[in-house]
Amino acid sequence: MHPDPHDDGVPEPGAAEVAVREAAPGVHVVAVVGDVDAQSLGTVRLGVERALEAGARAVVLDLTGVVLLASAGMTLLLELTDDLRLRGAELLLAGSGRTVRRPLAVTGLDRALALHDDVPAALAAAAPPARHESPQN
Amino acid sequence: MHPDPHDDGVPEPGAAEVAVREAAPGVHVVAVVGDVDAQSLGTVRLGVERALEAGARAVVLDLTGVVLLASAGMTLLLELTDDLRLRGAELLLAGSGRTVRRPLAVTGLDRALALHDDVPAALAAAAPPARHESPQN
Amino acid sequence: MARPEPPVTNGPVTCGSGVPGDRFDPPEDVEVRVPAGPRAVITMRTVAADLAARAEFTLDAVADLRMAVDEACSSLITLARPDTRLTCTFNVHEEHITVTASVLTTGAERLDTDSFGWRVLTTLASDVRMLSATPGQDGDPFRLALRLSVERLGTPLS
Amino acid sequence: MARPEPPVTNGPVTCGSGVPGDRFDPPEDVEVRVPAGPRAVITMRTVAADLAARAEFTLDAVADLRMAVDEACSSLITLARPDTRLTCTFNVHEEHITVTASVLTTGAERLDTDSFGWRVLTTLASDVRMLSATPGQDGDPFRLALRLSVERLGTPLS
Ligand SMILES: Nc1ncnc2c1ncn2[C@@H]1O[C@H](COP(=O)(O)OP(=O)(O)O)[C@@H](O)[C@H]1O
Ligand SMILES: Nc1ncnc2c1ncn2[C@@H]1O[C@H](COP(=O)(O)OP(=O)(O)O)[C@@H](O)[C@H]1O
Repeated sequence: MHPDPHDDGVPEPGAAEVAVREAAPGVHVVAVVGDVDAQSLGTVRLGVERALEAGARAVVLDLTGVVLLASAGMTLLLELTDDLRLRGAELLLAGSGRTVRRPLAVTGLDRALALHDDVPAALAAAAPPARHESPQN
Repeated sequence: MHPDPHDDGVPEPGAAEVAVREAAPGVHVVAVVGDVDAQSLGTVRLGVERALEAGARAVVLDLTGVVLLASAGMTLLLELTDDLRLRGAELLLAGSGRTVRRPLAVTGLDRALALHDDVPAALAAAAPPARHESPQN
Repeated sequence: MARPEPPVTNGPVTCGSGVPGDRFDPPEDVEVRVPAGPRAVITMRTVAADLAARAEFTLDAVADLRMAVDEACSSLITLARPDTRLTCTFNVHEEHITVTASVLTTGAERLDTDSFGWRVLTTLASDVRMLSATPGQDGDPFRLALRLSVERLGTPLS
Repeated sequence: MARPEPPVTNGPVTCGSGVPGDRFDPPEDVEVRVPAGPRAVITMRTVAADLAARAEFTLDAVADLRMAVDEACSSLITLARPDTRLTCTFNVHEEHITVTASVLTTGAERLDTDSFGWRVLTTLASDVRMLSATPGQDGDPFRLALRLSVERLGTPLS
């Protein structure tokens, strides 16, 4: 993995736990539990990277277990979306809780990111016939 | 109502909310939500008094909604149990949550008080054929 | 008894001035100090959210306050002198909660107000102010503070 | 990268050093000051319970600590001088949390150690100590403190 320019050297263990699983051929779910903030950027990135290394062309980032989505975390979501697009893959976000919807709504990022209500909805949106983001809201 | 010797004059509004309802003829349920501590003694007493004034001979004190049971609250439970017995009535406690079981277990008061798992169990124990406390634990 | 007594009926009767959440109408102020590290941020936002929830602010407001406190404290701790503390005071008012977070800095540091983080902070909170104190004659070091308020109903969406 | 990389498999892979609860192993200390009234007690026990939960103490321990802090703070505020603050420091250790609660008093007050409340406190917490400081030469008033510890696993039932 390339060194992460967003690790700002804060000497703190990861604030999030990430689990990666293959949901369908080429489609991986990366589930994040905890805070998506400056401390956990590396952990979340690592999870997505794992999925890509394992051959994912679509990655569903499951944010259902996110406790707090900080500005650094929102920046990460934008960057990952761009990153994956450049690499010929696709990032889909899943999560309907206030801890995720509220920061994206307040900052207006919900207009730039495709946030699906849950993992099944995101998986459906990632299926080959409909391989583009479905702007639901 | 007689003045409450246990109101220690702390100038704070009640820490608990109490609702009284008649569950069967002569059987009232007094539901307590909040903290049973020095501040809320008067409120809880008032609820039980209401039930007695309305003709209850058995009062189920529903502690399901109790957030914290402090020492002053445990003393109150003992005193109410004695009070009602002297007045020819019966006090039954209902509640299975840790916030109630734990303080009674730690102090050993669970051996002196009849704590039923829920209101139906307490009501069953209060029914005329079985009008005594059933020591379940 | 001074307390007005509710009427006796056969239906439900409630007593008490309210559930635990709504009994603390008057302003409350809480001061918290923790070593200025990442853990501090979690403690501070937890205290903030608890105070807002107990003051019956809306769920949006509680969420906004948690995030604003997180942003403010996260920024400040990056500038804190080693082995010093982050201090937050929380003032709970009828219609808003004001938080003042501060750290001791190694110099006349300021936070970058062009960052996305700053924009998020100023979107979430009203009346965000950066306050700094230079060393006094008694040798006090530099102190940098952020003051912000979140309204009872939360941030209106634009 | 310095971080050891977990193996890649097709099954679930987890990253990160843990869930939010377990990332704060080293001792943490938090100091909280609030006006010495009944509301203070709720703030203090909430902070205590949050720290214990984040340090992954057992549910019994969290409950015991909340109750012990409630008992200690409730007792102390009855002796506090008007318009002064209750101060608590919370020190989170590997196997226990130590709480020191104190108030300024109007004289050489002590808590009644024959009360049921005191017995509950000493049952819930280990190592309960009453500490008092008499006025110093600089005119500091009387201070009365309670120090107590609750173990990671909570109070064993007798
Ligand atoms: N208006 C915006 N909408 C969405 N994302 C933004 C916006 N402005 C900045 N960002 C994101 O924030 C990231 C960092 O921006 P920056 O202003 O340098 O903030 P910070 O210093 O807090 O990281 C950028 O990479 C960009 O992705
Ligand atoms: N060993 C005990 N078991 C149960 N209840 C007790 C015990 N000791 C005291 N109590 C209860 O506590 C009440 C108050 O006791 P006390 O020692 O004066 O404590 P406090 O000063 O905290 O009120 C008594 O009325 C009694 O009902």
